[in-house]
Amino acid sequence: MQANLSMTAEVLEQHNLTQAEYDRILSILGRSPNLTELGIFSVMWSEHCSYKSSKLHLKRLPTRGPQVLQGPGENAGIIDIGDGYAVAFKIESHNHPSFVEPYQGAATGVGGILRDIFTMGARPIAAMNSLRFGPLDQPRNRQIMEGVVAGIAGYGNCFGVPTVGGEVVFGECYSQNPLVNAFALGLFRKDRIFYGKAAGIGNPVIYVGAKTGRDGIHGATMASAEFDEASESKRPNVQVGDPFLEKLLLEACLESMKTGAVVGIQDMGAAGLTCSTCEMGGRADTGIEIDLAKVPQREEGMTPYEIMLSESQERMLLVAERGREEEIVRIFRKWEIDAVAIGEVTGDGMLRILDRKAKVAEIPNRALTDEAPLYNRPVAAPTPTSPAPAPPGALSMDWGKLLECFLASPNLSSREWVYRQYDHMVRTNTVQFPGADAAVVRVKNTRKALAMSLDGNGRYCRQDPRVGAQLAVAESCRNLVCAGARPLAATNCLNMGNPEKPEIMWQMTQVVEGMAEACLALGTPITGGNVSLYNETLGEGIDPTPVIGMVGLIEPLSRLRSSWFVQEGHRVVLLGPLVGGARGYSSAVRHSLARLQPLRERGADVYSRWVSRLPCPPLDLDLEVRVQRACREGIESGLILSAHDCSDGGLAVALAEMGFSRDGAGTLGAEILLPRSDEVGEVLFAEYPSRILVTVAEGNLAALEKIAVLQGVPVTPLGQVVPDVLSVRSADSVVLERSVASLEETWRNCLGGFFADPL
Amino acid sequence: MKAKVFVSLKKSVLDPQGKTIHHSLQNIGFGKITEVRQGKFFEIDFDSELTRKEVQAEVEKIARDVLTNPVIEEFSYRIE
Amino acid sequence: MKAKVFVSLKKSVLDPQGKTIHHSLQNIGFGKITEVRQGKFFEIDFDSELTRKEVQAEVEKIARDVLTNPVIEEFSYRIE
Amino acid sequence: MKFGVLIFPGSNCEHDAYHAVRKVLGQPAEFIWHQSTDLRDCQAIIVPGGFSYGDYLRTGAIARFSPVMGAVRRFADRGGLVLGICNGFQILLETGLLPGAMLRNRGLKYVCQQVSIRVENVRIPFTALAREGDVWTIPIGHMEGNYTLDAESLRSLERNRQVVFRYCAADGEITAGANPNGSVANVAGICNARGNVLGMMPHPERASEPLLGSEDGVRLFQSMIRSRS
Ligand SMILES: Nc1ncnc2c1ncn2[C@@H]1O[C@H](COP(=O)(O)OP(=O)(O)O)[C@@H](O)[C@H]1O
Ligand SMILES: [Mg+2]
Repeated sequence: MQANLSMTAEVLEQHNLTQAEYDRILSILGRSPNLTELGIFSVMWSEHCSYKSSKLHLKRLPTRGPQVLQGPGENAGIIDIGDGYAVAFKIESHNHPSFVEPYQGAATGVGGILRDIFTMGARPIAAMNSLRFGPLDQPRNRQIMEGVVAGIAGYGNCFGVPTVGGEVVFGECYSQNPLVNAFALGLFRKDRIFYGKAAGIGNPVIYVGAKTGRDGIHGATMASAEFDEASESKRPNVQVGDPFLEKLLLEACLESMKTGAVVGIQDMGAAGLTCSTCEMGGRADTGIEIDLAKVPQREEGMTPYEIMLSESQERMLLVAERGREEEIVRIFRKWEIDAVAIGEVTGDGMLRILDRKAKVAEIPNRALTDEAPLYNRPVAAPTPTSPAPAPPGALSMDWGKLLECFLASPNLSSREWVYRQYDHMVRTNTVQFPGADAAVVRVKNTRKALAMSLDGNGRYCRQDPRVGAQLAVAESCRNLVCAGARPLAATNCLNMGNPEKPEIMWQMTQVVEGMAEACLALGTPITGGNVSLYNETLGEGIDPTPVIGMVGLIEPLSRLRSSWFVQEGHRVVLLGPLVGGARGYSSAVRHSLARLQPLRERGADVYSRWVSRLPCPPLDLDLEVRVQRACREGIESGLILSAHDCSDGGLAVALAEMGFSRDGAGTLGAEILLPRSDEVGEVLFAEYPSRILVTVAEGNLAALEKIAVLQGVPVTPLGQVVPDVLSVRSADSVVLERSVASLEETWRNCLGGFFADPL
Repeated sequence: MKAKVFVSLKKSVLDPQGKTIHHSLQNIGFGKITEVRQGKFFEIDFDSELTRKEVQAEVEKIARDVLTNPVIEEFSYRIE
Repeated sequence: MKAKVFVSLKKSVLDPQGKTIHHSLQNIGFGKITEVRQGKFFEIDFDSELTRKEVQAEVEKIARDVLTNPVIEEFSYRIE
Repeated sequence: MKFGVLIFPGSNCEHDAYHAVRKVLGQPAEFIWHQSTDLRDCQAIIVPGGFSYGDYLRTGAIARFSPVMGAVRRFADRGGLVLGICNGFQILLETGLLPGAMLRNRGLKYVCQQVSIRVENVRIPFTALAREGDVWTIPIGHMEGNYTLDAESLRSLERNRQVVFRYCAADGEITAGANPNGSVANVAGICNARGNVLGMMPHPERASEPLLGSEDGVRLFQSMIRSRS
């Protein structure tokens, strides 16, 4: 082996390793490592790969249930959807790369999550993404957003997966730290699942896919360090995606899995060859020996260090049954993809790397995976902020004007500018297009459809990370329920700041606790996820932003509901409280509404400014569960004809949205009578959770009320669907009246206005 | 005055487009090619009042700030 | 040997990309530009055994038959 | 009627087209690999959407050299029905089976949405069951659908009634606002002079079941079937 170098503090720092971690390496190896080995340790022990700061906390998440076939620990979680079918799904962050190079960063993020899905044998049938950017009045933020959206589109559209939904949120704290979380879901037969295990001593290890280049060396450690000005110089690390090659890789992998010759398979994501070899060995309790000379290489003169750490995209590692390599190689050749046996599975538990037969690294697999360092980092709660001031008296404002302003906010407006760039229809399964509460794809040849939704709310998590996380889970579930689905399970991405700061660790413990509580209450175990820490630039961190991806089942498909008014004359009913929760929230809402006068300085984002000052609303998980149950029952019994979750912007925004046109159908309005006159502002605009707007035929109102009462859920008939105009009366006066078409225009043109097409 | 700006991926960056085109060219019978890289090319016409020097300053700025992404691309130009 | 092939849209064809870039350049203060057109640019490396003449024949063929769509595009090239 | 659906390595709408003709319309159908020159007695060929060979150079540029397209050209010359959808249309243009070329969309971005198209010619096998002026709701999804052709050729195209579909407003009016990509004369689909080769950017297979939001695409497939029975 190559001479051991003396480890200066500088070398360790370049590798993001502490002295204590280095000492541990010495004791594991019983000698000092060479540079290649140090590099291997450094990526596997990075935050990104080892979860060293978060793992202890993640253990508290509920992960089991009869529907769960695979929980956390594999490339993706898997749930049973009945009739022999299963789905694999997961979410991944690509935040840092998307800041450095928006188009390629986002594109390779999509590529990575798709590989996580098809490496398990599932064909990806839907993708979504959760995006956060700084405010669009800054050109740099527009540039990042434009690149990210184009990158997601460029990759997903070519690959042939429909991008069916997601979320886009704007906030100051994301200016230097945009968040790009990509979700994918794949479908397969339950008895055809593949795992990332290197089982069977003597079995060949086969490298398939793109050639290895010097891309993204140290990407994993980069994603685990705060950004500073010097990051500029790390830029050559950027990876470039090749969606066409990924498509070929998908087809070749699925075809080779059909032969029965594939024993185990794993994508090469962060930390590429290093991660896939030691994880596959670690899971099967075997060793792996590979010869780097056999690895297909794009560039000349690559060192073992570079080959092992390269993050070139569109590659997989596969373990085949001994003697059947040829079958597999033939299939990859048909798709014009490299497939080369580079080593074999051994019985000694070691990761052994050779270079033309000379040993260049030798490390126990488990030291890199299960036995990586774990930290219980110090936690400190922040000092509580002062309580809200006493509420002012009755408010009188131009509520119609306020609604207009809200709908013109980038945080509430139509996302069409974004999803129009995504092919959301390919595979002809998309039965609920983007824009609804949940995305829905049907499962051909069955009576089933899958509903899915991504939700997060950094601004509430900043106020109260525990309740904020609960709210995100609750909203995600509620979105599925509105579509007629039964929520089954969730994945999550924890986007946070620097875990070495005790208050950030406190946020993490709170977020995990809140998520665990909500998932337990709602019966949706967590089957996997991703943690992205160090989302800080120059010491400026993001709001803690857990993103929940929820998947549910609609069966039979006739239960599918949309979130738009169906027909004039239908009754509009609110399930859940009209106003509710603790006093503090309600008075804070009123107080901040009072401060909104005068309404609109030209172009100001009134909604975002308003909401950033609001505290996190309280959530009664028990009530939430009952509201969702009532809605499901109402749909299952055929009473509820459409349902829409009241979330950002409150009741007024939800009512307006239900009337907007879609796919050529015209607008509809509603005539609403508020039963309480003293709290118009809170009723219309506060973001109380646990509320769903539904419509029923006139004659079915009583039956719906009965269901709600039996569930112990407040139910309020608000009015009925009418043509053209949204009007709200309270006592005897009209408090809001607007043409839906004009509200819609404001709402629809907001985002596009920032990216005006010059032609 | 006219400027031609050539933008190409840095040598260290993977060029999937060039690679795929190379592969396709080989498949349809052009076997003597060892590498293909694809870039972009811009022709920019300037107001005739500008001096060569002014055009040059302008072009460099445009190429650096607008036409390339310095993270993965580099440029060269020619003024005619 | 290396060939550089430049493919651009025929003058008679409207260039949506060039137009947009022109427009954005004007918006951000580059007012002295009268036109922008965007094209593609390929660097092709050939086997060192080929003579210049052979390379030239090969390049012309590739450029004409593959790299351009004669309905809308034209090309020029340089061998280095 | 037996349909053949081509598969290029980067095709991604081949299963959708297959599903539409096989499952929705109940016709026999077969996939045909790009390396094959045997069209297996198919009576109609669908060149599906996707990114044939990556399309990094130009959409459809490489597909034109594939063995299967040689066979398709001979098939078309003999009067066989060929339907190119989206990338398939782009391939037919590059192959020379249809005139004109595609530029990047006027807005420079990929566009995926439902559009309205007006049926302009019902005297060809692909639209025989429609009436002239019918408005169909049908999705598009492309980056390069900005059809272009020189003025002289466009005049001859119009004269021969080769413009089969145009983008229109919901009421059938041909307006600039209804044009999603900048296509000349709002062209959404054209056929060859003989009327047996059709290329269109909208996806009829994505409009073939009520669940998907429209069934208008079915009329196109039914017209094809009827024409040969
Ligand atoms: N926030 C989380 N909640 C639950 N499971 C998680 C979370 N973050 C990561 N995991 C699980 O840890 C494992 C390792 O994740 P990761 O390193 O992101 O996988 P990959 O190698 O595919 O990138 C996965 O099984 C993942 O589901
Ligand atoms: Mg993985």
